[in-house]
Amino acid sequence: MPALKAALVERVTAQDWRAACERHAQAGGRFCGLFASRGSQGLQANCLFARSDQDHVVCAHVSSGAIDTLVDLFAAAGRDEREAHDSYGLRFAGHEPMRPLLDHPVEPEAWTVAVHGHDPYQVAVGPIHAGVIESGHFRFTVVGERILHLDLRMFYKHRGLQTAAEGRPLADGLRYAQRACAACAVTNTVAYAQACESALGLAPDRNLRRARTLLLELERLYNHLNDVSAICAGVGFAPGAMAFAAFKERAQRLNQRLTGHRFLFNTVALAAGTLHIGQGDTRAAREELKTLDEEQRRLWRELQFAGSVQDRLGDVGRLTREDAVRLGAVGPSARAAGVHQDTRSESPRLFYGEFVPATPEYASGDVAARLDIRRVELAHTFAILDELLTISFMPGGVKDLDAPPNGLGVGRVESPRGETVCAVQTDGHTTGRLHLRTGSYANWPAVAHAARENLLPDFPLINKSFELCYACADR
Amino acid sequence: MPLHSWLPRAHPLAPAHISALMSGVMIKLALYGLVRVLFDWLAPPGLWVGITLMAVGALSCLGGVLYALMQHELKRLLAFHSIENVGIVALGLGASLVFADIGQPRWSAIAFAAALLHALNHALFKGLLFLGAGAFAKAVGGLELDRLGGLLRRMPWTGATFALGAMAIAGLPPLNGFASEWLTLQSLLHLGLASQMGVAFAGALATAALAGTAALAVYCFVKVIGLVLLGLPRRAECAQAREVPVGMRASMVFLAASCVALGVLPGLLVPTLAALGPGRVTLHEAAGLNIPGTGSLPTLVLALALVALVGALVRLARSRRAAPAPTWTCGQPPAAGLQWTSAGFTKPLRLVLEALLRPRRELRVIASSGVVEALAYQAEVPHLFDTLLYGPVSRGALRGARIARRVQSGSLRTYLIYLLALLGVLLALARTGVLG
Amino acid sequence: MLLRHLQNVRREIALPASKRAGSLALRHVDAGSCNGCEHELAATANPYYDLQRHGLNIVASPRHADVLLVTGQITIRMVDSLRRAYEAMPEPRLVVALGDCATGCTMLGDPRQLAGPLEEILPVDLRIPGCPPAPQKIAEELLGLMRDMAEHSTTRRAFVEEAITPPTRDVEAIDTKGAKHA
Amino acid sequence: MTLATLAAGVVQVVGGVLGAPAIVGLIQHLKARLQGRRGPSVLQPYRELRRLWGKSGVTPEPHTFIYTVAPAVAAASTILALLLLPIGGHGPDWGLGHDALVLIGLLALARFAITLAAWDTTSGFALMGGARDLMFSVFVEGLLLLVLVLLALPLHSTDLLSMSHAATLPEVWSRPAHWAAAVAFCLVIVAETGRQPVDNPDTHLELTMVHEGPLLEYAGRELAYLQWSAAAKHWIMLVLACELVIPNPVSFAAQVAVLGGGVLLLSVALAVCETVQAKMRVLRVPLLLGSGVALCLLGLASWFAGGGG
Repeated sequence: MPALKAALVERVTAQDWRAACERHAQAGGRFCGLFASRGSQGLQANCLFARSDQDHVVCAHVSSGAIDTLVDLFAAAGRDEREAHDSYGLRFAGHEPMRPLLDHPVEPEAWTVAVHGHDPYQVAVGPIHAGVIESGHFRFTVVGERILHLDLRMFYKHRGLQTAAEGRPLADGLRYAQRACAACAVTNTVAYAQACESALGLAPDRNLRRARTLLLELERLYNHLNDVSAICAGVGFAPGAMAFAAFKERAQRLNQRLTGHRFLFNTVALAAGTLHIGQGDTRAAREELKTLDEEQRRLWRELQFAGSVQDRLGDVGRLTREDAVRLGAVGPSARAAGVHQDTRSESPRLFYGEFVPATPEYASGDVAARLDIRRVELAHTFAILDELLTISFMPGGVKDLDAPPNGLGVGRVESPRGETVCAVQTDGHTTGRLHLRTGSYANWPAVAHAARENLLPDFPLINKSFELCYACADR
Repeated sequence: MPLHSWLPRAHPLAPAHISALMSGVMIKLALYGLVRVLFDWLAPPGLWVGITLMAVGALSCLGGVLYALMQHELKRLLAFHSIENVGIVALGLGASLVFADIGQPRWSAIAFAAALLHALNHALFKGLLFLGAGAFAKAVGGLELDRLGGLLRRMPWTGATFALGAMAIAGLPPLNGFASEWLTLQSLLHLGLASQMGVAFAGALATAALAGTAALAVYCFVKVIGLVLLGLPRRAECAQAREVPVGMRASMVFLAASCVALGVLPGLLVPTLAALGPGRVTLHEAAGLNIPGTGSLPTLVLALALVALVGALVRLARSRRAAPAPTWTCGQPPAAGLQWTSAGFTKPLRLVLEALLRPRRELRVIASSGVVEALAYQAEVPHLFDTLLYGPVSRGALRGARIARRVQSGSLRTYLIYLLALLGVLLALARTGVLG
Repeated sequence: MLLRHLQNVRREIALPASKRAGSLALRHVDAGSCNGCEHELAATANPYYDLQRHGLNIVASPRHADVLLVTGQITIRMVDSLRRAYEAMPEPRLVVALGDCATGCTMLGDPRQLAGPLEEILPVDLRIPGCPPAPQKIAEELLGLMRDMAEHSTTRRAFVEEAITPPTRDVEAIDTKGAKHA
Repeated sequence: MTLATLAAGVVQVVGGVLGAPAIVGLIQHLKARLQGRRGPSVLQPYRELRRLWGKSGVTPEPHTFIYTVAPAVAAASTILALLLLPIGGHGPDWGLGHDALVLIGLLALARFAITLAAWDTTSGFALMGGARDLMFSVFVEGLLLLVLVLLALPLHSTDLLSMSHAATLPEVWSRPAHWAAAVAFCLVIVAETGRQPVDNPDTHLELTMVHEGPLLEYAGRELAYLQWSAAAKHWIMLVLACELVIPNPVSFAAQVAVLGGGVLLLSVALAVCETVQAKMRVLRVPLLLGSGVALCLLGLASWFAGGGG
């Protein structure tokens, strides 16, 4: 577990931007997002790198409106650059063609990858899907059943939460972060709170760290149960889907009892804790979690021995380790591909102790591995929750970190879908720029990649094995 | 079947009415020769001839329709269907020979009548389809399936008769294709009930093959009607297509009417045809087909009942309709790029039969600087007989010695072996049939 | 084993039989929600609520639907799709606003990205408040709607009303409207 | 016309036209129970049909008369197919005969109409489902014909009445050929009725649909026709199974009782089968049906091995 340090900001000129980023990558920095912001001196490009000891931010002022692209260094930067281009007008030299991300031109040529040839045509799904699914558009280029390429068009649900938060008091930002996504509400608010606290030079005390960890794991619990249910539904195995949907319901009812909200809304505050759970409640919760754990373990065996289910999972939607790293995939999907990374093991602001990232039995990167990783992670989550709930929860607070406020804070939190990175530029006690890159946002390109060369009827299953949110990617 | 290679190539080159003649008459001439040789000169030719004829027939009807399904050009597609239909006729003739040999003259006559009826039907609906294709070619220029569309609205007469012909060739009730395929299927099925094991197996396999062929033909003509007549026009010429002159329309309407008439009243013709057969058996004359050992096919009642019911149900359903709205595309504005292609519609089958059809495909990524610029896709379904038989032979003639190495390396060999094995099995079956 | 577990679940929950089941087909459109309403709507299908037992079904096409369930704040990128979904439905058709965002109680976000509350875009027949509304609440309200439709067939937007043309507004107008609400 | 024939006619019409939706309702209800839910009532499909009957149609663009006629054609050919079915070994001659191949031809006509309508509206999902349905049909029809060969063996007839009569013969169950036909026919039932593992009737995902796909563009009464046709197909397949495959007693009343019990039992079996199995990969389905073909050929061989010829 690294020591608690505020993010290190390195300011460079636009000419040195690319070289500086390259240097960070060579020094072992993991690219975790890029965003544009508008400061007093005009446009600014910011690139985030996570290193084992400290977060680094490379900032460059862009006077000419254009800056060197990073997309050939980090493929994961592609989406970030497109967003920066669309929302801030920042141009990236060398990023050709720059396909729009926020803007939705009608002509498919403008935003899809052209596929030359006689037979291919496009199948469009969404933004309105059949069933209860969020809004997003998939444009498959296919020949019959085989997917040649998948273009995603997102941001249908773009509510402009980031820009709306600008200029408001820092504490207000929590509402925007929470509203980005209900299923990741805790992750997003904790990441935001951490970013603000980091920018202000504050650190949470033990009580606050415990409370936030508890909330995060409760969130992971119901999300993972939901994901398993979704995968079962994806292969048409209704008993599994229903059983795990019932587990999810129980987990959400537990949330309601412990915190007063099924989605744990309004449980995270800035530089303060609000969670208060007495001894009796923790004991009851432990009991409930224990029975839940026993029952779900039993059902996992059933799933593993259901041949018709297992038959659907192997070798579908494969994401190789190289592709996962290249595309910047994070979270369970990356770990299922053999990427040994979990932000919980580098979270000094939380209460994870010596956490070791989960590994699936076979890191094959297919749907089977993504299902299996959830089994392993559910076991971890149950264990962590059990440990945390042995003592009661009192409201916590913050203490000063011996670092001066530097106006830019970064918070990194592992959501059920992967690492969520929040960067906040403070402007006194108001938000100057809020950048929220959620685990879903980082993983969508991996979904598109994993879908290639698979069959169309398997796509819903592949999509569900990632089970990403659209809301937190669109914000 | 193996000797058909010229046909699909010749058809697209010939003008439409010649094509119609080609399939209507020329192919029939060959069949006439075959009938003459087998039934008159060589009679009785022996069991193995019948079985071999059935094997060849089954192979060509399945192969013909399978390759027809993979075609992108209308006339080429129709030409492959000629191969299919000749295969069906051959199945009937083969069955007739076998029945004659195992001492069932009645079924022999029925199978013979089935074959002749199908040959006649084929001349009618294939002629109709080729004339329709000619009309489309005249109206819009090319017959590339993926570049047509929406022609039913622009050319209602041609479109409707073409659709009718397609239904007939697909063997759907109550049209003539169904009547003759029903007869053929019944004969094969009863061959499957024969008391000699070899014959029964041949009959059962041929039945399954013909049933599969019929389903494939439905598949194929759903595709053809859909691509040519329905949906949105895929290019400007289709949107401005004009109906062809009355003379052309009249001949199509006449052929379509014949298809309906023969579908509704096949019973008037079948006894005559049966009497021509080897057994000189007389059958009971009626509108429908009433053959002992079957549940009978009362074509007239069936057709009338269908028309009446459809009419009544359409009337009943004619409720108030909501305002016109585009086809639901998940909330997207409808776009022409989303229309399906021929290859796309048949892809499920192509994937299932990948091992058999050996499609070639290739996907290239064009990318620089980390952003994917475009992809290039190329695929084709090679014609196995061309690539495996004629290709090597013609190449062999040119390059002599190198062919030996070619055949020995790669997958060509396995497929030749498969074909040989299949032939061997069929021969063995025929032999056991002879012995049994 | 799995089936036995499910039988236990069923016995434990012991849902009563539906007193007056009917038939209502629902179509859901997410016009910009935070995913919470979707989770809760999906939860109505789990064994604890089992909305299906009353004859309430979520269907795959707006062509099959009676009710358009809209969630979320209406974003400018979704407003056209939302209208298309409504136009694709056969009559009679109802619109239900699900959750505080859709009912217009919450307007959180950049007004330039939002198209205004649902009732300015489509005629709303029922509002289900909550952030997000609990599955129990969703189930009760929809059941009430189905019974109302069955009892007073006059309150249905009747056939006779010709196809409803939704109010057409250009994006600029929506922007200024949205700004007012924020 | 005997009393039995008259009664058979009544069952044909009442059971087929009115009773068929109850089969779907029963399967739905049982599935929900098995999944730990209470589930909708058995009568739910009727409520849905009534609701659809009261709704308006829609006018998709583009469309031609084919879109309008297709549901009627599908429903009409399904009705005619109902009238061919033997009930308890009897069936009035509606002038349609009782031929097995005619029945298959009528079902093919229904399939043709529905899939053609998919092209008419150019709905991609309808086409996707249609293409898969047609692909399956190639294998299903081949298999079904082989099953018919096996079932026609004892009495040498494809007349459904005599095939039904063959099932009353005492030695029916002692023939491996009949067993093979029975198992293969189960595969046909699952494929034709669009049940798991071939198709998931509960799916809401357009990309995975087979039989539901072509229905997506329909509304109101036309949709009611199509949903009824799908339900009637269950009736047709299950009645065929009871009449031709399950060994039957000789007397008419007992046969009708077997029919009723058989349809119920097979519905339960379908529900259980659908619950405990996940859906298959689309391209695996032909393999499943292919195994049925192999089984049929074995059955045929056994017929000769047993000296049945």
